Parts: sequence; structure tokens; C-alpha cells
Amino acid sequence: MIRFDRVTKIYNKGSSPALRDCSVEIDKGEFVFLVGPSGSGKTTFMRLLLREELPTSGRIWAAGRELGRLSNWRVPYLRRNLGCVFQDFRLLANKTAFENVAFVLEVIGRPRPVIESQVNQVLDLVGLGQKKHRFPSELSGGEQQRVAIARAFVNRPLVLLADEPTGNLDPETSIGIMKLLEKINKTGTTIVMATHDAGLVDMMRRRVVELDQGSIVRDQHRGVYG
Amino acid sequence: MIRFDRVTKIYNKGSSPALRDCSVEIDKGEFVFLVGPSGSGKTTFMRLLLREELPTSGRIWAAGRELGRLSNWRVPYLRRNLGCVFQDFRLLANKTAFENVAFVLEVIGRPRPVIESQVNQVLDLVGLGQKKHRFPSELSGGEQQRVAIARAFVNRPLVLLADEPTGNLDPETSIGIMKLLEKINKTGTTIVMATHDAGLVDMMRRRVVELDQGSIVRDQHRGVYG
Amino acid sequence: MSRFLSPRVDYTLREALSNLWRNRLMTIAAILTVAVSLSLVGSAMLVKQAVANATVQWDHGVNAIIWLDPSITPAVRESIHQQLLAMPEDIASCYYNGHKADYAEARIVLRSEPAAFQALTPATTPPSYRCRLRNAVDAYAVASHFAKQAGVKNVTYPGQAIKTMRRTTTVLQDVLLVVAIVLMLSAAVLILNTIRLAIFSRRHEVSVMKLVGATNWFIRIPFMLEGFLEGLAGAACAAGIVLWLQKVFDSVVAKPTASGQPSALWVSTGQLVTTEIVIVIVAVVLSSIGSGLAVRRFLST
Amino acid sequence: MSRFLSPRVDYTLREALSNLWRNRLMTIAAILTVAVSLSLVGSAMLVKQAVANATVQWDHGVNAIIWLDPSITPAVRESIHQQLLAMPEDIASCYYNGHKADYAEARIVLRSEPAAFQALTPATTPPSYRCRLRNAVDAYAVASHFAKQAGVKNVTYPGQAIKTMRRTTTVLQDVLLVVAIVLMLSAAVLILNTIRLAIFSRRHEVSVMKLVGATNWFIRIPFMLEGFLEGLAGAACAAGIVLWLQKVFDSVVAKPTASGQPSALWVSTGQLVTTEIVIVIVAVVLSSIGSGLAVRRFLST
Ligand SMILES: Nc1ncnc2c1ncn2[C@@H]1O[C@H](COP(=O)(O)OP(=O)(O)OP(=O)(O)O)[C@@H](O)[C@H]1O
Ligand SMILES: Nc1ncnc2c1ncn2[C@@H]1O[C@H](COP(=O)(O)OP(=O)(O)OP(=O)(O)O)[C@@H](O)[C@H]1O
Ligand SMILES: [Mg+2]
Ligand SMILES: [Mg+2]
Repeated sequence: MIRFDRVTKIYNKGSSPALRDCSVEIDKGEFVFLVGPSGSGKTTFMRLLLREELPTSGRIWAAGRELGRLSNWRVPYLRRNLGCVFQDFRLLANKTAFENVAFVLEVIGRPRPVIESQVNQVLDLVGLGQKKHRFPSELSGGEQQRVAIARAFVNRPLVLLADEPTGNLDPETSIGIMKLLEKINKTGTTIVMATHDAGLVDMMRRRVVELDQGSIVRDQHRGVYG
Repeated sequence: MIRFDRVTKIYNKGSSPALRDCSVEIDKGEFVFLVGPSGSGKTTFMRLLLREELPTSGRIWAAGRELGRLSNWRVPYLRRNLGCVFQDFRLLANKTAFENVAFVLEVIGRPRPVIESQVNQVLDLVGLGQKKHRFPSELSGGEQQRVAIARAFVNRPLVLLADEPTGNLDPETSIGIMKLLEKINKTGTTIVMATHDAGLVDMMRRRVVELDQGSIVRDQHRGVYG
Repeated sequence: MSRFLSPRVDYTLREALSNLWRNRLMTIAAILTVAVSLSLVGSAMLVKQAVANATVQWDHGVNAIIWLDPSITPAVRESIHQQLLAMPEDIASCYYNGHKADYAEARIVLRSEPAAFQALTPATTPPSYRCRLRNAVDAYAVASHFAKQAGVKNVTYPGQAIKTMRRTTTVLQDVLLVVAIVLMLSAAVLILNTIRLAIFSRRHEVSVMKLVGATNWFIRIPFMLEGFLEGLAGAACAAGIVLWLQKVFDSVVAKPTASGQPSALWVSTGQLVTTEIVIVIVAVVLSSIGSGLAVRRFLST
Repeated sequence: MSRFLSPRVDYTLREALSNLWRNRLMTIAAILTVAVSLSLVGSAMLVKQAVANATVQWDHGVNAIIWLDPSITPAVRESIHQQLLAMPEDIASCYYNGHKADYAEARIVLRSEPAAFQALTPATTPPSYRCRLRNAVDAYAVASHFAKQAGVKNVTYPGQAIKTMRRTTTVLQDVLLVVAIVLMLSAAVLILNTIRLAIFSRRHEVSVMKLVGATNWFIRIPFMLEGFLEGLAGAACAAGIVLWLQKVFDSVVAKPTASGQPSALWVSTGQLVTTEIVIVIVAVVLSSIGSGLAVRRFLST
């Protein structure tokens, strides 16, 4: 599903590498926590997967393709297989929950009836069936993150990348989001989640990949935060 | 120093209040944690203090002035007494650490020699004397937050407001930032810090004000997170 | 509208129009600048053509015309021809313009005096010798030599008027073109910047679209369409303005004057249509450049 | 530079210039548009003044001038005066222009023929009667009635030329002014938008400045200065262009013509200076409006 083969990423020549010589393999259906101190390269890991950046050296496979060989015009089609969720939700303020989710399907050119049914289904899944016509400003932080997850998931991607999805949420709400991600993971979607939240990692007991200054220093099944 | 007197804030007519009927008093030199779930009104509390917003009803005093009576042109002078730190640092990417801090003093029109000495002093205080000519991108998250704190503190404000200053940092780095804030608190500066981080609150054992759906539900000296 | 269009076309149009409306101040300024610059291009073209039409007689450096009697005999014509050849120090070269050629030319020159033209037939149109003189100031001498000869109707040579007109219009055209080019630059930048602002004010949407796998063209086309619409609106205004200017010009300046002098300044319908087409083409090129640069520079992947 | 300026002035200038450089495409477009629009305003003013100068003789609706012998006796002049009064059906009104008044007028009209003017003294300048006729087509009759009388030097009346010139320049002025106003609008919007983009690209800095207690004016002034600089640069270009156009115009169009016809089109130095001042004032007003709106709208507290 995802494979990093001796990947090094240096943003600016001369500066120290954001990732150094990382090799890791993640299978279909896994749930992986990416932990490590600030600046250890977690976001860089995600950006490489999305092909927002190319590695300085090494090779990356995602969704059956080697990203270094992917021509630019194929990148959008790659991204349709990778859903993303961020700490700051990134919802469009002028669209309702429904419209935010539907937007993804419009953008990739799905016909209207398909959009209608798929969006309603996924909003029910995240538990927002009742609030689908609210605007982001009318939803709590946790609810906004649920909309963001629905948006990332509506297209049934193979992988869901979550970069500190609970960073802006209080502990209780964070647990709710974790439960939702677990539910999505059970449908067979691979989940990679970067986080600082020791409590969550310890609670879930899933695979933990720890980065430090760009190197993978730990890769543990059923691991804890640190 | 800071006094809220039955303050209610409603952003949009019809929506439920972000703060409702809050009264609280914070003395000079106190260290106060503002806790509560997402959307409970912590950021709103800060914004009211900075007079980015006016309360819908009730009165607020800060730095010896009633904010509702403050004419617009006096707002900048109020803000010179209130330093702020945010989760996302808000440093200027094209300025070095030194320049980021010096910028504050340039903006309020201090003469060059004063700027020079004050900035160096405060950068030493936060422990960045050696790295003062680095750009934000060359600093770790924790170091960037230290620069932000130096910037908020360089003008020796009466109050330092910190809105989830450790939200983007890993636990270890967070503890470093807390220690720094404690050090600043010891110089007599009042500190109000909004946070989700139960660990930090429990560790520090300072005054805790808890908000829930805009109401103050707890105000405890030497309190814990929840 | 949305009912009859495919979702994608509908989306593209909706986006473009809403962007235009959102930055309407900018949009209006861009359209106006396009309109003004293209009107100037159009005017320059029309002035050029009008002067060329009015002075067609004086083409190829001709600076004296000897008009012959329509009923001139070949022998008399031959004698005049020989005399022309016999004055090599005054006359550089001559050519003969027959009945038909002069009739065809009269159709152009007398266009605004239809009554005078109606009175002519090919047979009654005087043929002429068109001469380039060694020295334009000799024209009077040449004229007085031939004017009273048998078979010569009269001799005309351009006055100060025609020279001034040509000089003036050359300068006027140059000024118009320089101004037009400067304004076209401004127009392209304005278009580029409306799009840039549109991209900027939609940067959240754009970043989300990129993340969820929208193709580059799907993102770009609404913005480019915006630029095109501005260019076309500007071209439409310019086309209208040029038409109107031509009317005003016709009614004010283009009055028939004494014969022999350049007659009415006018342009044919064909020339007007050509001008309008050029305006539209320039607008399309202009807005393509503006919007192309904008999406390339500010929507980089 | 920074050594000699106060930190605050230094800061303001540095910010404004770096903003201008950052959006240089926009800056250039704004300056060019300001320059073109103000050049058009200047040209319209100059054309108006040149035509007024050239046709000063025909002011107040005068359409025939009876030039008297400089040495005319009062008795003869009185007889002509009586005759003028005796033709109320032809002549609406007349006034007498003495030696000195005509000499002063000659100074203007003969400006481009200094030799002709040098030959005059107040005493040798013919005085004249300036008459408004009931009907402009009577001018020929009036002229032939007086032309051969004792004491009358000659009679002049404006030909088609002056009418065409006045009509043409009126239309030309109107067109120039409309175009100029449209372009001024565009220029103001362009200035507004360079500032808007500058504010946008510095929004982080601005938000930090607000948070740390910068006063409103401290934040606004560098942006406004930017607009002013654009306006002034545009005005400087326009001033140069107008000066140059005037030179070109002088050398091409403004040739002396037969006397009695309107003579050279020219403008005095005073009129040129006035025009340049107007250009600068308009630029300042324009850029104030543009930058004022921009900071008010996009830098709200
Ligand atoms: N666009 C960029 N240009 C240059 N350097 C960058 C860029 N993005 C990240 N870096 C650098 O790469 C390193 C890794 O950054 P990254 O954002 O991947 O860390 P992270 O683990 O996500 O940290 P955090 O927990 O703070 O989000 C850091 O040193 C950072 O300064
Ligand atoms: N600018 C705004 N306009 C309208 N509503 C707002 C605005 N800012 C905040 N709100 C609303 O006010 C309420 C309180 O928000 P606030 O940002 O103060 O919460 P918070 O405690 O800081 O939450 P978090 O932990 O997520 O930062 C929320 O319901 C939010 O939707
Ligand atoms: Mg990160
Ligand atoms: Mg908050």
C-alpha cells in the first residue's frame, strides 16, 4: 500500500534533512501512529505521500504507483486515492457541511445523483446527518473535524492521512474523533495519523512509528507514545 | 489588573453566546489557566481583552482602563500593555529571530540603541542568545515559540496572553515553554494561558478557570485540568 | 441555466461570473482599459485608411495630375506624351491612367459626393497622366505649361493641405499606436491582476481542490474564462466606440471640399469590418496572455 | 540614506519602495495608466487653448472684421460707423477695436510670425470694427459693400476652415476628456489594487503590527505613500509627454498660413505651466482617492 525505500528529504540545500534514510512499509488496513517531537519530519512524511514534494533521494510507492515516476498530470488521480485531514480542519467557510463534502465529488466530476447519495451516507457515518445544513461556524470544533473526515473519506480513498487531527481539540472531543477514525479503519481503509497526543496513542495501542530529527527511531506494533 | 463584569458576547444575532454572563477578576502577578472544551469561549475571552471585539453586554477592565469606553485610536496603546502568544507562533518568515523581536519596538517607535539592548536582553532570557540571527524556518517549533514569547515580552507588558501556546508542540518541548512562562511570571507579569493540555495544568498547579459553553463553571486556586 | 448545462460547464461559468462580480471594481477597470486601448487601435487603423482613401490619387509619389479631355484623339494624346518625355529635368516619371482606371478611382474619391459620381460614366471620365516631379515646387511651372494646351482639361497638384494632412495623420497614428500599446500593457496587467485577486481570494478553495485531486485544468479554466470574458466585454465596448467615432467623424469632418483637393475622409464597410475583427482578435490575444500568465504564475502546482 | 533619516521616516520609505518593487508589474501598469490619462487631460487643455489663441479674433461671435487704414481720419471713421448702424437687418452689432487693442491682439495671433509682428507698431496697426452678423452667409455681401470704401483697408470673414476647426476641436476635446476620465477611473482602481495587493501580501506583518500596538497611521502611511509615489511618477511621465507632444505639434501642424485665416496653433509658456500644474494636482487627487479607499477598505481595524 505505502512503501518508503531509503527516503531522504532536504528542503534547502545545506540545511539538515527533514527526513533521512527512512524505510517503512504500511499494509492495507493498518492503523499507524506517526509520533515524534516538533520538527522531526511527520508533516514532511505526509507531504511526500501526497506528492506535494519529491524526495531528495530514495523511492516512494503509494496506491500501487512509484511517485517519483508519476507525471504531473497524473498527480490529481493519485490524490483521489489519498484522503487528508488536518489540525485546522480546512473547511470552506461559505459552504455548509453537506456542500463541503459534496465539493470533493463535484471537483472530480461525479454526477449529481451519485453525489447526493454518497454525501448523505458518509455524513450519517460520522454522525452529522442532522446537522448537514449547518455552516462550519455553526459547528463545534469536534463537529468540524468530523466534517473534514467525511470530506476526506467520501471518495472511499485507499489511505487516510491525518496530520494532528486532534491538535485543536480538547481531550474528550479528541477521543470521539479517534473512535471515528477507528470505525473508518474497520472498513478497510489504511490510516496514518501524526500526533503529539500521548494519551490517545497509549489508549489505542496500535502500530507506532517514531521519528526523531528525520530518522525512524522506533517501529512498534501495539506501541505507546514514548 | 483584569476584570470581567457580567460579560456576554454574542457574535451573530440569534446564535448562542460565545461567553455568557462571565465575571472574573485576575490580579497583578497571577498565573491563570483557561481550560474548557473546544468552542467554550477561551479565544473569545482573549479577543475581548485585546479589544479585537467589544462585549455584547457587560464591562471589561484591563491595564486600568474600561475597554468599552476606550476610543479607537487609544486601542494601540492598550495593546502595548498586553503581549500575546499563539499556537501558530505568527512569526514573520522573512525576518530573523532578532528582527522579529525588534520589529515590535520599531513599530512603537523606540530609538535604535534601546531596541538593540532590550532585544538582546529578552532573547537571552528565553535562551536564544546564540541563535538570534536564525530565521524561523531554521528553528525548531519550541524555539520558534520562544521567539514569539520574547516578542510578546520585549515591551514588558503588564499581561501576557497565551492562546494554546503549546498546541503545536510535543510534550517535552511544551514543558520547556511552561517553565519559560513561569520564569516570566516571576518577574511580576500576569499570565493568562488557554490550553487543552491536561498534563501541563496538572503539573503546574496554578489557578484554573474553566469555561463550558461560554459560562465559567469553575475557578479554583491551585487547580487541575478536569 | 444550470438545468440545461452539464454540471462541469455550469460550475465553470458560475465560478467565473461570481469571481468577476466579487472584484467588480477591478473588472470594470479592466474592461474599460481594454475598451479604450482597442478603440485607439481601431481609430488609428481607421484614420490611416481614411487618409489613404482620400489621397489615393496621390499614391506612388504622384505630385501632379494632367487631366485630359475624355474625347481626346490619340494624336493629341501622343503629342502630350512626347512633351512629357521631353522635360526630363522637371519630370521624373509619368504613367497614363485610362478612362476605366480613373472611373474606378472616382468611385472611391467621390464616395461622399454621389451626385457628382452619378453624372460620370467610364466614357465621360477624363483619363489622366500621373507624374512624379523632380522637385515638388516645379508643379506650378508644369501646370501652367500644360493647362492651356489642346486636349488638356486641367492640371491639379496637391496643395499644402495634402502634405499637412499626411504629416498630421502620420503623427496622430504614431501617437495613437504608442498610447494604445501602453494601454494594452496596462489592460493585460489589469486582467492578470483581477485573476490574481480572484485566485487569492479563493486560495482556500484552490488548496482544497488540489488536495482532493482536481485536475489542473479543472482549477484553471474558470479563472481563465474570467480573463476571456473581460477581454471580450472590452472588445465589445471598443467595437461600439469605433463605430460611433466613425459616425461622429463622418458628420463633423468628412465634408466634401473643392474638387482636386482631397475629398471626404471616409472608410468602406469592408474596412470597418476588418477593423472590428482586428479589435476582437487583439482582445482575445491580450486576455489570453493576461490570464495565461496569471494562472501559470499564481496557480503553480 | 537610512543614516540621515529618522527611523520612522526611513521605515516608511523603505516599506513603500519595497512594496512597489514587489508588485512591479502592477506598479508599472498603474504609472502608465496615470501617465496616459493625465497626458490626455493635458492634451485636451492644450488643444482648447491653442484653438482659443488662434481664433481670438473671432471671439464673442464676431464673424466679419472691417480693417481700417491706420491713418484714417475721425470723419471717415464716423461715416463708416453710421453706415454700420444703418444696416440693422444685416448687422446685429459691432464694436470698435482701436490701434492698441489690435496691436495687443496681433502679439498673440502673429506669435509664430515674429517678423510680421516686428514690422508693426501700435500706430501702424490697423484699427478695426468687429461685427456680429444676423446671418453668417451675409458676410460676403457686407465685405463687398465696405471693401472698396475710402478708409477701409480690407474686410475679412472666417472661411469654412475656422468653423471646421472649432467643430473638430470641440469633438476632439470631448472625446479626449471622456477617454481621460475613463482612464482616470482605471488609474484610481489600479492604484487601489496595487495597494490592496501590497496589503494582502503583508497581511501577516500587518496583523502582527496591530497586535503589538502599532497605531493606525503607522500602518497606513507606507501603503498610502506607495499610492502617492505611483501617482507622482505617472504625473511626471504625463508632464514630459505633454511637453513633447506640444513640441511635435508645433513642428508639424502649427505652420503660418495666409493672413486672415487662423494662424499658427500655439500655446504660451504660462498656459503650458498651468497645464502641467493641473496634471500634478489631478495626479495627487487621483492617488489620494485610490490609496485612501484602499487603506480604508482593506486595513480596517
Ligand atoms: N516548506 C519547507 N521549507 C523548508 N523547510 C521546511 C519546510 N517544511 C518543513 N521544513 C523543515 O523540515 C523539518 C521537518 O518539518 P516537519 O513540518 O515535517 O516537522 P513535523 O514533525 O511536522 O513538526 P510539527 O510537529 O511541528 O508539525 C523542520 O526542520 C522544518 O523546519
Ligand atoms: N469570529 C467569529 N464569528 C462568529 N462566531 C465565532 C467567531 N469566533 C468564534 N465564534 C464562535 O464562538 C464560540 C466560542 O469560540 P472560541 O474560539 O472562543 O472557542 P475556544 O474555546 O477558543 O475553542 P478552541 O479550543 O477550539 O480554540 C464558538 O461557538 C465559535 O463558533
Ligand atoms: Mg507537522
Ligand atoms: Mg481557541
